[in-house]
Amino acid sequence: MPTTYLEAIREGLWEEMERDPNVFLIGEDIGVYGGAFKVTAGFLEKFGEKRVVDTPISESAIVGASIGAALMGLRAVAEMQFSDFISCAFDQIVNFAAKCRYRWNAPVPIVIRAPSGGGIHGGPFHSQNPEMWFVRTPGLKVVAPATAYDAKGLIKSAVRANDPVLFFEHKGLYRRIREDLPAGEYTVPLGKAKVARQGRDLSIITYGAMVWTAIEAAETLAREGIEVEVLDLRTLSPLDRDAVCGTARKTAKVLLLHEDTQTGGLAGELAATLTERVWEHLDGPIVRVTAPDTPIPFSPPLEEAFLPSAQKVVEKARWLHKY
Amino acid sequence: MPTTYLEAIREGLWEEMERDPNVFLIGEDIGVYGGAFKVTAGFLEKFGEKRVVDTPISESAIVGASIGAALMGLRAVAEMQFSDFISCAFDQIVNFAAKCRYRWNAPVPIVIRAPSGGGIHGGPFHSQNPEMWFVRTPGLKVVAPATAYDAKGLIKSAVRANDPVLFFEHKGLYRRIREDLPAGEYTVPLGKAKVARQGRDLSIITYGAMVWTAIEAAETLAREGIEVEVLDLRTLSPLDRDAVCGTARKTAKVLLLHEDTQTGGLAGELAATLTERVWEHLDGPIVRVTAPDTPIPFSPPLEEAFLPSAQKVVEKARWLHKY
Amino acid sequence: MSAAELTIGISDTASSSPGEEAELAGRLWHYMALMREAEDRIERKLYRQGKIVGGVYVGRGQEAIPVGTALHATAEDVLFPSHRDLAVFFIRGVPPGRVFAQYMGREGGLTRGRDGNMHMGDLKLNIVSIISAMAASVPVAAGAALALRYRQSNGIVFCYFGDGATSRGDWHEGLNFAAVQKLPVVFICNNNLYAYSTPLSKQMAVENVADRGAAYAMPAEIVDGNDVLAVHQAAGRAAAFARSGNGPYLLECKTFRMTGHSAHDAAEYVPKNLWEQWGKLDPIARLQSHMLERGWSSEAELDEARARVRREVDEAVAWAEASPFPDPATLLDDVYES
Amino acid sequence: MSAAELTIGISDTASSSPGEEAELAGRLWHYMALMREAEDRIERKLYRQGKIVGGVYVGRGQEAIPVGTALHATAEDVLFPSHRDLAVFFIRGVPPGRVFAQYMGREGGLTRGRDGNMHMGDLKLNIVSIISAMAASVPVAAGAALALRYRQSNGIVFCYFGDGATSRGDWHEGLNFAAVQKLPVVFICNNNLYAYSTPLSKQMAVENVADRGAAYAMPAEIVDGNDVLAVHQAAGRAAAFARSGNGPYLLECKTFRMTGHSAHDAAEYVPKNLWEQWGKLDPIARLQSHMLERGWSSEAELDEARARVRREVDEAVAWAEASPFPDPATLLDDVYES
Ligand SMILES: Cc1ncc(C[n+]2csc(CCOP(=O)(O)OP(=O)(O)O)c2C)c(N)n1
Ligand SMILES: Cc1ncc(C[n+]2csc(CCOP(=O)(O)OP(=O)(O)O)c2C)c(N)n1
Ligand SMILES: [Mg+2]
Ligand SMILES: [Mg+2]
Repeated sequence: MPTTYLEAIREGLWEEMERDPNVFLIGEDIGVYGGAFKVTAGFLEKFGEKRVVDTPISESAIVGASIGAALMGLRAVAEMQFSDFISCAFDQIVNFAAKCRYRWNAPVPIVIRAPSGGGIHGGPFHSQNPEMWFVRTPGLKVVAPATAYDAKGLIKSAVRANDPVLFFEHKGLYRRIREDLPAGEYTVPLGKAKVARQGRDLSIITYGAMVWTAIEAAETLAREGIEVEVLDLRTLSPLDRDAVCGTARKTAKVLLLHEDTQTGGLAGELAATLTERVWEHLDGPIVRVTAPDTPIPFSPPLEEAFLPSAQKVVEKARWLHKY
Repeated sequence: MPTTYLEAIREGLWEEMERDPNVFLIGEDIGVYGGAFKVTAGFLEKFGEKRVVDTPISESAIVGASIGAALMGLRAVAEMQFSDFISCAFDQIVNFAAKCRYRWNAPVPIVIRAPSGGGIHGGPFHSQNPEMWFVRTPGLKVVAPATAYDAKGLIKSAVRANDPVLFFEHKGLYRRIREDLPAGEYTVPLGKAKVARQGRDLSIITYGAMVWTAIEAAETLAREGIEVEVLDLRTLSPLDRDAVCGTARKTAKVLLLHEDTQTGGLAGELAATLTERVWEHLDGPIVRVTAPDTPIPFSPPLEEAFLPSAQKVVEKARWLHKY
Repeated sequence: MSAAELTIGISDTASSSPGEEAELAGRLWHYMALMREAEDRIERKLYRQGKIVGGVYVGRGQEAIPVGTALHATAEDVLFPSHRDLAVFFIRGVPPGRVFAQYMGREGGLTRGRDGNMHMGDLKLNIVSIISAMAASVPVAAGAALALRYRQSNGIVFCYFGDGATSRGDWHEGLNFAAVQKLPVVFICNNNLYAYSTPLSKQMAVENVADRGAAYAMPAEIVDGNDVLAVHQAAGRAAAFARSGNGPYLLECKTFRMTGHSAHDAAEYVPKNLWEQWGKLDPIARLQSHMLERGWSSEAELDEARARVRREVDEAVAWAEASPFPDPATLLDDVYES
Repeated sequence: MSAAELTIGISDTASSSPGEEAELAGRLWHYMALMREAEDRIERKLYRQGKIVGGVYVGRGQEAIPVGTALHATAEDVLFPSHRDLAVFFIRGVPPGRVFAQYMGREGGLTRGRDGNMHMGDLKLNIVSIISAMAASVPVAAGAALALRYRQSNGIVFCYFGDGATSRGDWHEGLNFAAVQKLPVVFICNNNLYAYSTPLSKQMAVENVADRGAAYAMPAEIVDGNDVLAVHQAAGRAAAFARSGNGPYLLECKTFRMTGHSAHDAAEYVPKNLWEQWGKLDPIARLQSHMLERGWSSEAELDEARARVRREVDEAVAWAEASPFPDPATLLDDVYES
């Protein structure tokens, strides 16, 4: 029975809690209820109240307490019920957690899990992609898995990391994708991108749910003879710039894709990296397919117009290929 | 007697409060004390407690109350004592203020003034450049003046704007720069960049205190026969993409400069805009001079190494010019 | 005050005339019944039919709170309903059709499809839309009150939230600021014993939200939130206090959420006996008994009133279903002033 | 408790033997005197000489609070000193030279020049560095206490903050969480009547920070913060309470900031009579009188002790001045684990 993306995260957390008694979970409704998305269902029964801490509605306290516990040698895995509420814990994350090691050599091994992303008609407060607030903050690591395999391997690495890690789970993928996972224990290293599809004509660099959109677009384009390489970044900070430059050198044409809104999105950082490092290798402009600069709307026709689609990617890729 | 950058903001606020009885100030220590930097010194005496509201230490309440007052027809100008504390009000800004108009057609005319930037040995919590958290959030406007003239003209436009405006005052400029201001009333429109120095060989696109660094570098380079154009963005959101593309088309070589750290900084957005729009006009890679990806350190030798300098700009510009 | 301590009876109304009492009871009944019918339709029919977009949060069993309080609001007053206070919209004059359209993601909803469910407001009616983050509207409500005083309006603010919201930093900052500034706000807590799945004991160390008033030197009153007449009277005191310039007032209404947190939550974490106990305290049933007892209404009249409410809801649903989905061409509008 | 209500006398020590009393008084005196001398040197000499980098915040007049409390801390206990609690560092064993080096931006400072002034900590000594945002360390302290209990340590947490910090959301969330979880934390408030320039009356509607304990069902005690023996006794009670697993305890120490908010603040907003009143209540002078009265020390012994403290500080300053500035080549180190 193949494992869903959600199950993969669950399994990863379960294994890490079995492996290391210092790992504990903290968040709202994660115990008896098993979490809003049921990622932690069954953990309370197995690991007890000590290791599965239900909290009041206080994101800042959740992250603050995670930091305090981490400073004292534990490893906290905090859940934001939706990534949209992470802004309520913002100061703790960007000022306390992010700067401890640099300032006074105090490691803060915490993981903040946050279901993010749109496509579920959640509206402006249950669909955001907040990754760039954290990618731009030195001291934080940011992870955004696209597959069940990576979700499991990356959550395990995140738990073991000695730095604060923001772990964005795309809630649209939770139950939509599944795959067979290897039997034994494995991890996926932070900071390493992966070529999700090989190609020679054009690169799509992306992450999270958009990896699937890119693959869908690539399949359409393959029927037209355009062989697209899809690079799945997996970790957004630290960014695997070598892999980014590698695929660009290979295909010479780059389309940047993300579900996040455009201005200040990761595509900008990638474009700057590419023009700085592989300018001579590029055979056409770097182009972007992203959400437009609006809050994410609720109603299906608006949300559909808002989200990047395989169709939009195909059109832009065709244009770039011809360029 | 020329007017300082700080005095210019003061004057702008004073004039707007005289002009419009619905404008009021809110923040910590802004009344009797006149604000940590004394921007609002004398306002309490002139305008009274009703229009100059001293608050408890509660940034979220300051911004929240500003929003509430704005919804009821006032125009709040909130002061963050240092821009570093803006993260304590983050949810109110990015979720409440930014999304009201889009969601339910409710305008939120507030200005959040925030002294930002380094160079004063303030350390990691009194020197940050938080602009990109807001530039990437649709619904917010972000302003970062470089000159006394613009500081006055832009604060006045910000007060009159019917959208939430983040107004980043570079505290290193407060008393460092001064100029003669026109006698009469004037404003500077939001969303319009300005060519701070004309040149034909290479463009430096920047904002805030770095405009002065760019000009210093340009003067050095002029002595070598390299004529640099300096574009001062003034408003970071909405971005004046026409002006950005205009200078790039003119010089064909672009150096992006900001005091903010590199990854996820505005330079990325500018690079993506340029490669998308004026790719054919570029005669060399787009390069960046920025702070490195660390918290901003306290001790003078570290801070000096951290901040972009005219010297670093000159070196990179020479390289690009030769390219 | 636990469910066991609440009586099934209902408070006597204040010293108004019998005719006024009956008339008031009729209005209270109407809005509670309308809220119940509208939410039942949403949660138990339209949601199951797949006609609702996104999540559904209802105030089943808690209707006495928005109704008993908001009927005190004057046109100048500003209201910040929580996700369990649908009746506030009806009392302010929002046509039910627009609420259904909101839940269906239609152009006719208060947010024109940009947001869903209870995330809606209407500035012309002085209803401010909450955002999703619990308690975020508390400092905003304080700011609205500041503006009312600034403009020398007689208006006050009604700020609604649940027990769980009181754990958040924004709640504290907002109450503290309102208290320091002596702002005209009535803070209205629906204490329904749960925040999502989290029982009170894991949210706070105190027994009552009202115990938190002491931190702000704020008068705090506890009322049986399932007794609409009691709520109405307490809210009257609270509003009068705030309106007289004495500063804010905290009103805790003890109640129970007679449903899951949202339509997809079976609420298995709630002990069975709580459903039973609180089921007997249904605020609509209690008011009805009282009305019959006092002779303010007959069974036949109530039946007719119920039929009227159903018809109103039928028509509203039809209106909403006829409302188009928003045009994707409008996607980029209104991020900023144009 | 206003300054007028405080007496110039000092509390009797608890039922320990006269020898123990004298010894304790000597230690209390030493750390208060060392803090005073070190801060005087920083604020009134090195700062004016331009040798200090960045801002200066001192606890002049408030020394009894860190000293009276932190002397109860065992090695397992974890301390979160605020920017007015320098003595905590000395009591934990941080060499004064490292503190001066910190203020001078030198390699020898606890943050190796990465941060300044009181933003420092040392994990080996169980001192956690505050960040600048007031009250941000409050939920972090709760988390540390959670970890201590998790690890079945006997340690407790001492979490320090000022009156102004109690207005912040993080303060509320931290206290609430600690109370719900019954965590072993002593929350220690130095209520010095001002937050920067803002007097208490503009920060809170209550008279005492202790009044806020009621919101968390937390025992809250008020103590004369300028009476080091009283602080020491109250802190003993508080620590014992927390250590016995009863949950957190809120200790409010009434005091006054006998200086500007920071070295560049002349504090003209403070009414003159406050300086006078509180000047008479200097905690060091009060302890000295008591020590002389009881015969625990003579003037000559005190003079000698003062000279020792001055020498210690002289040497520490010299050590700090000899400490190099950090090497710019290290700029990029330690953002992440390497
Ligand atoms: C800051 C924040 N965190 C988490 C949530 C998710 N959430 C939505 S409602 C809710 C429970 C609210 O409880 P309460 O305030 O008691 O209101 P009730 O739903 O019981 O009326 C939670 C946790 C949220 N909306 N905001
Ligand atoms: C969140 C936040 N806002 C503003 C400041 C600026 N600031 C530094 S200390 C201070 C006053 C603190 O008052 P209090 O908590 O009473 O401590 P005290 O300085 O009186 O000991 C302020 C406003 C800050 N550090 N953090
Ligand atoms: Mg509740
Ligand atoms: Mg204080």
